[in-house]
Amino acid sequence: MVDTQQIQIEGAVVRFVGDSGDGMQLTGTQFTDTSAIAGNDISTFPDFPAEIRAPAGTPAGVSGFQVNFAASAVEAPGDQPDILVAMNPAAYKMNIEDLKTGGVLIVNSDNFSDIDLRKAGYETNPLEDNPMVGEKFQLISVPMTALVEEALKELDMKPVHKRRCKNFFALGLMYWMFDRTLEYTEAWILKKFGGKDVLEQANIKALRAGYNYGDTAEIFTRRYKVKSTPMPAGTYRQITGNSATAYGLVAAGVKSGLNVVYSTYPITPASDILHDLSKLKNFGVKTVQAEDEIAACGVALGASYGGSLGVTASSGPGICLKAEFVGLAAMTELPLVIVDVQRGGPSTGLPTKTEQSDLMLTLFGRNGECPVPVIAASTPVDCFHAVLEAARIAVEYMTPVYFLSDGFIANSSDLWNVPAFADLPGIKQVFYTGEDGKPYKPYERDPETLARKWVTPGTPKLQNTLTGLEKNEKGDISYDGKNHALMCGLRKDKIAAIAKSYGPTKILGAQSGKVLVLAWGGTYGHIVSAVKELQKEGASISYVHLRHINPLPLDLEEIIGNFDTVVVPEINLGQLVQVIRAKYAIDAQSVTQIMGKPFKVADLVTAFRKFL
Amino acid sequence: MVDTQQIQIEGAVVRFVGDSGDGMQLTGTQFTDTSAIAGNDISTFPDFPAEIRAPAGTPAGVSGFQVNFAASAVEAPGDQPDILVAMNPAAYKMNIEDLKTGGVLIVNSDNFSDIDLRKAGYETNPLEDNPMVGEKFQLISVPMTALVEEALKELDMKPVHKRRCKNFFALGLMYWMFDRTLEYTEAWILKKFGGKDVLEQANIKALRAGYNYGDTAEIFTRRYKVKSTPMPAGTYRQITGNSATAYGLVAAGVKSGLNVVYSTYPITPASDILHDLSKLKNFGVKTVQAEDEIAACGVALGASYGGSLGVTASSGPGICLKAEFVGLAAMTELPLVIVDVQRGGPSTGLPTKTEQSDLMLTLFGRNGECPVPVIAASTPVDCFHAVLEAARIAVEYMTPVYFLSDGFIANSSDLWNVPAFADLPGIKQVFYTGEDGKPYKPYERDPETLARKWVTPGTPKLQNTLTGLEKNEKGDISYDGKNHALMCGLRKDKIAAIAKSYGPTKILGAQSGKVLVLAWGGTYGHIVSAVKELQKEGASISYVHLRHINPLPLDLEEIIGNFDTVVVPEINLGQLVQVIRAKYAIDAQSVTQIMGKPFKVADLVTAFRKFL
Amino acid sequence: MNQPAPIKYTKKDFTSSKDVKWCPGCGDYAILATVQKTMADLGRPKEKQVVVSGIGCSSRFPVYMDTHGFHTIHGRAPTVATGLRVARPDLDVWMVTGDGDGLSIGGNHLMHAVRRNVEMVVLLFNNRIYGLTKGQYSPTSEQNKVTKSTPYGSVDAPLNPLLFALAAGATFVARTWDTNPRHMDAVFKAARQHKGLSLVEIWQNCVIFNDGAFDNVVDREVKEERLVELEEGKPIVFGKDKSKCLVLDGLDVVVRDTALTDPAKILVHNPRSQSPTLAMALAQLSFPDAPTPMGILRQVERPTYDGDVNEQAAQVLKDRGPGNMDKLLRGSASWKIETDEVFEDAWKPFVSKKK
Amino acid sequence: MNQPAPIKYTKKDFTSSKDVKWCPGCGDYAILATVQKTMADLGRPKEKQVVVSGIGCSSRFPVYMDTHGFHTIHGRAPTVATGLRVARPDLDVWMVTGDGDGLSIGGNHLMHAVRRNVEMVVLLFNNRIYGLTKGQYSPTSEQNKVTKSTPYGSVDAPLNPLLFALAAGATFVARTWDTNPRHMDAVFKAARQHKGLSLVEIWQNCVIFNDGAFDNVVDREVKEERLVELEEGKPIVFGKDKSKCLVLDGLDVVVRDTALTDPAKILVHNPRSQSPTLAMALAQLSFPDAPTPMGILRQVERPTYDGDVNEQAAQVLKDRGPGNMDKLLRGSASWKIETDEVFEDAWKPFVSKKK
Ligand SMILES: Cc1ncc(C[n+]2csc(CCOP(=O)(O)OP(=O)(O)O)c2C)c(N)n1
Ligand SMILES: Cc1ncc(C[n+]2csc(CCOP(=O)(O)OP(=O)(O)O)c2C)c(N)n1
Ligand code: SF4
Ligand code: SF4
Ligand SMILES: [Mg+2]
Ligand SMILES: [Mg+2]
Repeated sequence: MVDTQQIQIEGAVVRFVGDSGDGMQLTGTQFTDTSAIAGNDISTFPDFPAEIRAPAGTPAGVSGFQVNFAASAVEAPGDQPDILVAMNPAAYKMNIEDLKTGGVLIVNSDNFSDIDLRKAGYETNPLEDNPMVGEKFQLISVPMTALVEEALKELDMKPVHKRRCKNFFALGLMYWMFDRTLEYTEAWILKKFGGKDVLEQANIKALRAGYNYGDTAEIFTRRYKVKSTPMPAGTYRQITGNSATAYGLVAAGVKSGLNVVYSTYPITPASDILHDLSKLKNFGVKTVQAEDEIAACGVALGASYGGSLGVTASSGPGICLKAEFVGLAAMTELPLVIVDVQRGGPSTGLPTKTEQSDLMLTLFGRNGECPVPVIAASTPVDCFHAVLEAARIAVEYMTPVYFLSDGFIANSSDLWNVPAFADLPGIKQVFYTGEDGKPYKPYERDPETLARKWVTPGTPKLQNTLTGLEKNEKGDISYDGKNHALMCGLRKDKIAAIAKSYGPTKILGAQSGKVLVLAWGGTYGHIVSAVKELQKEGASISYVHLRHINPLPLDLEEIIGNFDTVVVPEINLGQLVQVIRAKYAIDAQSVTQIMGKPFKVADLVTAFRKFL
Repeated sequence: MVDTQQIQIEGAVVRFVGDSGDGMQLTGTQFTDTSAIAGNDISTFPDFPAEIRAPAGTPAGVSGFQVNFAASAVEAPGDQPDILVAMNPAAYKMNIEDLKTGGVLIVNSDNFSDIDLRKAGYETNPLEDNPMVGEKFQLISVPMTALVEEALKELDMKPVHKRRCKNFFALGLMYWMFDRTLEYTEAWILKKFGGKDVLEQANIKALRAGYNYGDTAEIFTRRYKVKSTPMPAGTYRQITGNSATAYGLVAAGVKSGLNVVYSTYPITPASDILHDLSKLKNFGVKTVQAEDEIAACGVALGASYGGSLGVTASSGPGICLKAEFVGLAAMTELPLVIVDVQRGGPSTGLPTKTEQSDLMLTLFGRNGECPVPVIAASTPVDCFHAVLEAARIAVEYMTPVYFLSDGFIANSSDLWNVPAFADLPGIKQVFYTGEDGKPYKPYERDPETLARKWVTPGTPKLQNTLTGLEKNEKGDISYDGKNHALMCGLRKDKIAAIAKSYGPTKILGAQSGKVLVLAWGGTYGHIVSAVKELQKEGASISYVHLRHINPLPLDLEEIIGNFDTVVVPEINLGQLVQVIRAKYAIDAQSVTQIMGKPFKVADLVTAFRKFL
Repeated sequence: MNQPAPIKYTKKDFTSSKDVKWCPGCGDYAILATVQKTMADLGRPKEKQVVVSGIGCSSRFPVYMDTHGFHTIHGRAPTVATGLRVARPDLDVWMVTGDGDGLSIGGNHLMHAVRRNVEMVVLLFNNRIYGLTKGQYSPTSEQNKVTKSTPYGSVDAPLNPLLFALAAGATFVARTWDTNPRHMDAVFKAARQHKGLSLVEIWQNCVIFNDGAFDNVVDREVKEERLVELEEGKPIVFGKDKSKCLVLDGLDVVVRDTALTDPAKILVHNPRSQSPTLAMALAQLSFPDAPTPMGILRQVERPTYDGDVNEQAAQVLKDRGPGNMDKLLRGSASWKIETDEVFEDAWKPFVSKKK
Repeated sequence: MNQPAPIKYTKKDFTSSKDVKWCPGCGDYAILATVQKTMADLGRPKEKQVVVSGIGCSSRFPVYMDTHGFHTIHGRAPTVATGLRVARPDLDVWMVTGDGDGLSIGGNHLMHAVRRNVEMVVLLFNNRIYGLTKGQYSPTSEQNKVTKSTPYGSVDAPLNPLLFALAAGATFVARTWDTNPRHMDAVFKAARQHKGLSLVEIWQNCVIFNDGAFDNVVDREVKEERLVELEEGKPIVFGKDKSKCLVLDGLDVVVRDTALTDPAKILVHNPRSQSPTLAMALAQLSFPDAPTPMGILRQVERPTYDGDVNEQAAQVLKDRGPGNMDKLLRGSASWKIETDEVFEDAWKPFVSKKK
């Protein structure tokens, strides 16, 4: 009998990989939920192909889900898995290089037949005669298909359907390995099938079979225990960035007292926000699936004109199409939130991969002098708060606002200590109806915010026509040069004035020193991990993560002045760095990677070290 | 009898202003042609309302044409007119402030009736009891309508048609004033009407009546003579920027041996390029008026795919719409020229006014990392050469290229010493047909230019499918991260490599010193005048005018390093200045004006002086 | 829904203070005057009238109306109007567009608005030319037209706006012309009272760039013979003394001598038939083969998109009750932690993930 | 133009080396195989076959063909195809699009390509769903459809792609379905041989997001009664033993018992009639009221845009002779200066205005 050691560890990174049809996303999500409920902090990274179902068994069809869970704060899904669960040779091929030295590889050995190998492009079985096995990693081969068939032999199901349960077997095995209960997943299965399907039993049986296999098979030399994380009291859940964005928009509607009209055209990776919101019609949300992105933006703007909070969303190619309408929104000074869930570009690019390469597009991609605020979310949970902030600015300053998310945080999840709704910041909103009896001037401005008044159609006596042509304070079309200069200046000043409403910029680390890392968007988790690692080493490095990219915080200039070097890491070829260089005329340094995935913490550490 | 003095002057600025229906554009053009043929250098500035025909007699309907002509080099149409010819009170009202102190105002006094005054918003006649008359300017009132009616009394025409000839009367009067012959305009009238219309006689009679009125009316105390300009031998003509752009494109087609497919959707101020090109089908040019700007770009790209030189054009709002297609062109590395004749923005903005505010849009207005060359023309004539350069880069580097013009240079004209076609630079173009017998890789690159090979459909054996998805060198779709990084880098390097093909940057003035003025686009004429003025005073100021904005010239960094301050004047709120600051991390200074019109030379002189 | 009693207005109540800037003689003036009269007669609250337009000479329309208005961007007015109706089903939306704005750049949006039957009146000013950009041919220009952009004649075949709308499932389709205020007014009123999208093509003369484009049909001298005013339930007859009529020949609508035709065979106009085939056949008629039909070609009922969107939202609200934000945020898979411990190293720039 | 003798090809000659990445069981496979066969049979030079597509599952099509191809951007394939035909009338252009790509975002471009009659074969893969974006409803989805984006059912009425094309002036309109390679092949061949734009709607099953969408008509069990294959010049009969037929009732096409119907009254299919009304009436037929017509609804001749553009260019060239660049640059109003003096202060950064 093999002795199974139980080892106490701080945390681990597990990656499930298999064919698109193998249910890896589901498996990963269940494993994550259970870990979170067991009291770990978590961060996940799903990664799937652009095709709906690429040919089964081929490298193009590999789908993966990685989770990092630990007894201390987890900021990123982890660079390299400690444990890799590979359901077929193609999945093995595409992921084995990432496995940490000394890690564990678990494979479904039943899927390594000649035909499977050939689909993955192997002539021979890479698990056999592989010097890495044992040296670089430990291999555990499990004939999962056969074991599942055996476990389900009593059930009246087609063999092909039985075999589909093998992901639950793998999940059960991992639960055993990390000493988890099956409770949560079993409850989930029961809820999903409601006793109506033989699949309910099959999945539960497969799950238990996997767990029991771990207990009895005597091939596992180690078992792990991750302590529960010390956490502040509260209600916890997991949430993806896209769901957080959806909920943030719902919250913005309720906080501002406005209906939300969410109008969009499907596109990866933004569509899930629509899917979420379309269910929430009892929260004052209306959703419109328009004929294209231009229409989607027009519908949202029409709704804002009517006194709702118009929101539109897309990803790169679709964001291009909205530019002209965003210009009209800026010119007519109506609130509008434009969500850009960034993906790999240019053009159609890498639709399911992440990138931060639409920053310049959102800052500058319109004709004329047309400044528009740009807000970026930093983590899945932050999508909620950042989009609420975007809506606040849109409504309080009467302006379109870009909200930037990205494919990574959109699909990843982290743990959320759910705030009480009442504790969230409010959004001030007033419709003007002429109550002060003064002659109405559509472009008269609030002296503080420089926002114009919001008058909706239906308001008696205040009839006026909005137009994208230049006009004067009274709303009359004007081709006068001086008026144009005045209006361009006022529109610019209004956007600049938004910065006065921010709180002070937070700095992680010392207030001055050698290196300031300045970043934005979904790279937060990886960067914060890297910076902390260097800080632990005693390096003179501090970190500012920007939520507001336009306008930049007023105190940023001073902060920057306190450091020798500003380093700007981004998943692109250097965009924010250009903005910083242009704004402060400093020689800010760029650190970039553009591979359709998040940074690796280790790479960042190496990159930052060069400036220290 | 009044003594008429003939005064020899260096040059003059004349502005004709009247109602949109008064034919001021025609009058100005004729006057310009005659001045040019008489041997003067010229520069013009037409300025007309956005409405087709705003209500007659109102300020909104005023149309103007200004010409600067002189015995020495003329670079800009002049800040202020020496002579203002105003056909009605509205025209007077909108222009009188511009008249130079000591200038001459000539009005059609028959158009200053009560009703005319009221249309212009006057209660009383501003010419009467006006202290400025005599003090600030000299007023010459001419009852033009009555005089024209009298001159045409023998002709069998409706009175309303007779009155329409009054612009020719005004023109004749100005010919007298500047001692010009009527020859050119008479020939033009004869050619235009070909003897077929009573209008031919009427216009000639009105023209002569105006001339003779000057001779006999005894109210003119001065007459001017502008010497002819010493000019190099050659064939001369006047040309507007839009026509020069059209001809430059035709030239590009012939030089490269490609058909030009010009596909566009009408928009002010770009439409005239289409109007010109649609006549030139015997030059291998095909024109397509598409259903919108997206389609226009798609048609052009489809034509480029087929082996033609695809060209599309628009102005701001329409340029926004092309972004997604430009991304596809960049990704598939096909040649394409996108002409942007900039106008006042944002949104619909000021459609008939000039502005330089699309620079950031063309540099950055696409999703993903998608660098595209940007070329800007500096003068009407330069449109010809610059668009030819844009086409060269598009074809030789297999890339979309933005060509920037603006409303000012598009409609203005200058004098052109027409080059011999054979002397113009060539465009190298080769289609690859597999002649070297090597295995074909669609994204294999020329080691020098990094351009891929151009294979057109119809080429046997080299079948391949282009796509906007990321792909590898072989053209296969690839979601591999390393490949993506490689391809993004190669596309970036290819664009950067274009700078190696430029000649050295020219500097007006010393190679080093206090101030370097760095500018781009249609501001050239005004800036060069201002810089020369300061240089004459002995100021340490030099000037570089950029044709290539992306990539910037390689020697620019060194040049900039030789000056204390870089000053960037633009008709926007500061765009190139941001690019320069970001690129060189220097505190470049911005000088801007955004009033829908060109700079005034005097304002520039004042602005530059602050940095000296 | 019951309309409240009409309010007493005059045309002037709908006239804005802005100077009208169309060319003298432009057909747009008569349309403007008629719409102002129509609105006054209908007596619906003026603050609830909203005119949404794109870009073009015609699209300047809302600027001249003393109603709420939105002069948007080229071709996109149907989208803004749709958003407005989704947000505000209490407003009367009028959309103004041109043959370029509505059928060239904006064709797709118009088609989808028609398909969705979004409640609004669409006034399509068809002058068969691009006016504002100074005279290029449009999608309704006749083939071989010489314009600024087609010096050798255009080569595209024109689009039939009514057939286009009918194929997209239009519930109200009509045609009228700028020199007949009485006819325009009647059509506009019927269009406004229709529940759904009412598409009205208005033949509009551009005096500057396409003068007399419709004279061969609407000119006083010829119109009796060349156009026919459709009236519901009436036999379709026209010409001097109604001497001509329309009859069916298979699926073709053809012209016959009234005197020589069995009265029972004369086509009776029925805009309310469920099938759009008759309307489609009529929409294809034109000079010189047949008279141009004017009036309402089709008028049927079908649910509206804006109505259904709002009804569905109301239904969900009724079924599930008003949403509870705290419940939503917690979701279906949350758990509580009671002890209160804090990470040492918890640092977030904006909000704390864990307080 | 005479086509040269066909070249001998097999299906394999049109099969690219790329792995096909559609879901197992997707209807796209059968369409791909058929198009490859059709091209092989037609024997036109393979390097002259160009497949242009937009974005969608269907639009991956050109990647799998061993022809030239351009997988462009969403909805815009008709524009690229038009440009290609204008530039290269020697190429055979095939355009592949989906119900979302072609009728949602791309509806306007498709309409204008149809109106212009640009010579190409348009294969519209209609699966009544957005496949690639994982299952949202499309403009051809039936009303009340529950999808990812419409959990309470969609509210828009679907568009009829054939009616849409006919109203835009289509010269060739047909429908076929993915499980009948023989029918597809015949329709594709006719489409390719037509001079002008041939629009072919293909009912295509999306096994993942809309499985069985067309089963109520095309399923082996029911299709005899629920679809009718149109044949030129033949009476339109269907059902078991051809027991049912279509007849005209006024302008409506209705179903009758063949046995009880005067054979002379049975509608004879004529896709070549000048008027599109019959085709429009047929295009409106659908289950459950009538059988769904399959095959060629309309096939008529009309000049093509690309043909005319090129012909006009050729004509101008013939009339005016090849353009002379020097003459063009000099223009009609130039003058010569013979003396050669130079400004002292002439400075231009790029080219000298005066040498
Ligand atoms: C995006 C965009 N493209 C082009 C234009 C230029 N443009 C303005 S109006 C117009 C066409 C006008 O034609 P139509 O809609 O028929 O209106 P009309 O002026 O004839 O009433 C065009 C092309 C624009 N303003 N915006
Ligand atoms: C500009 C743009 N908008 C949206 C998308 C996302 N998108 C890709 S395919 C598609 C719809 C696909 O539906 P359909 O055309 O019916 O093709 P199918 O996948 O069903 O074959 C969408 C919305 C995109 N790629 N580009
Ligand atoms: S150009 Fe034509 S349509 Fe426009 S205002 Fe003038 S007459 Fe009317
Ligand atoms: S999602 Fe549907 S349409 Fe797309 S490949 Fe799969 S089955 Fe075919
Ligand atoms: Mg028009
Ligand atoms: Mg589809």
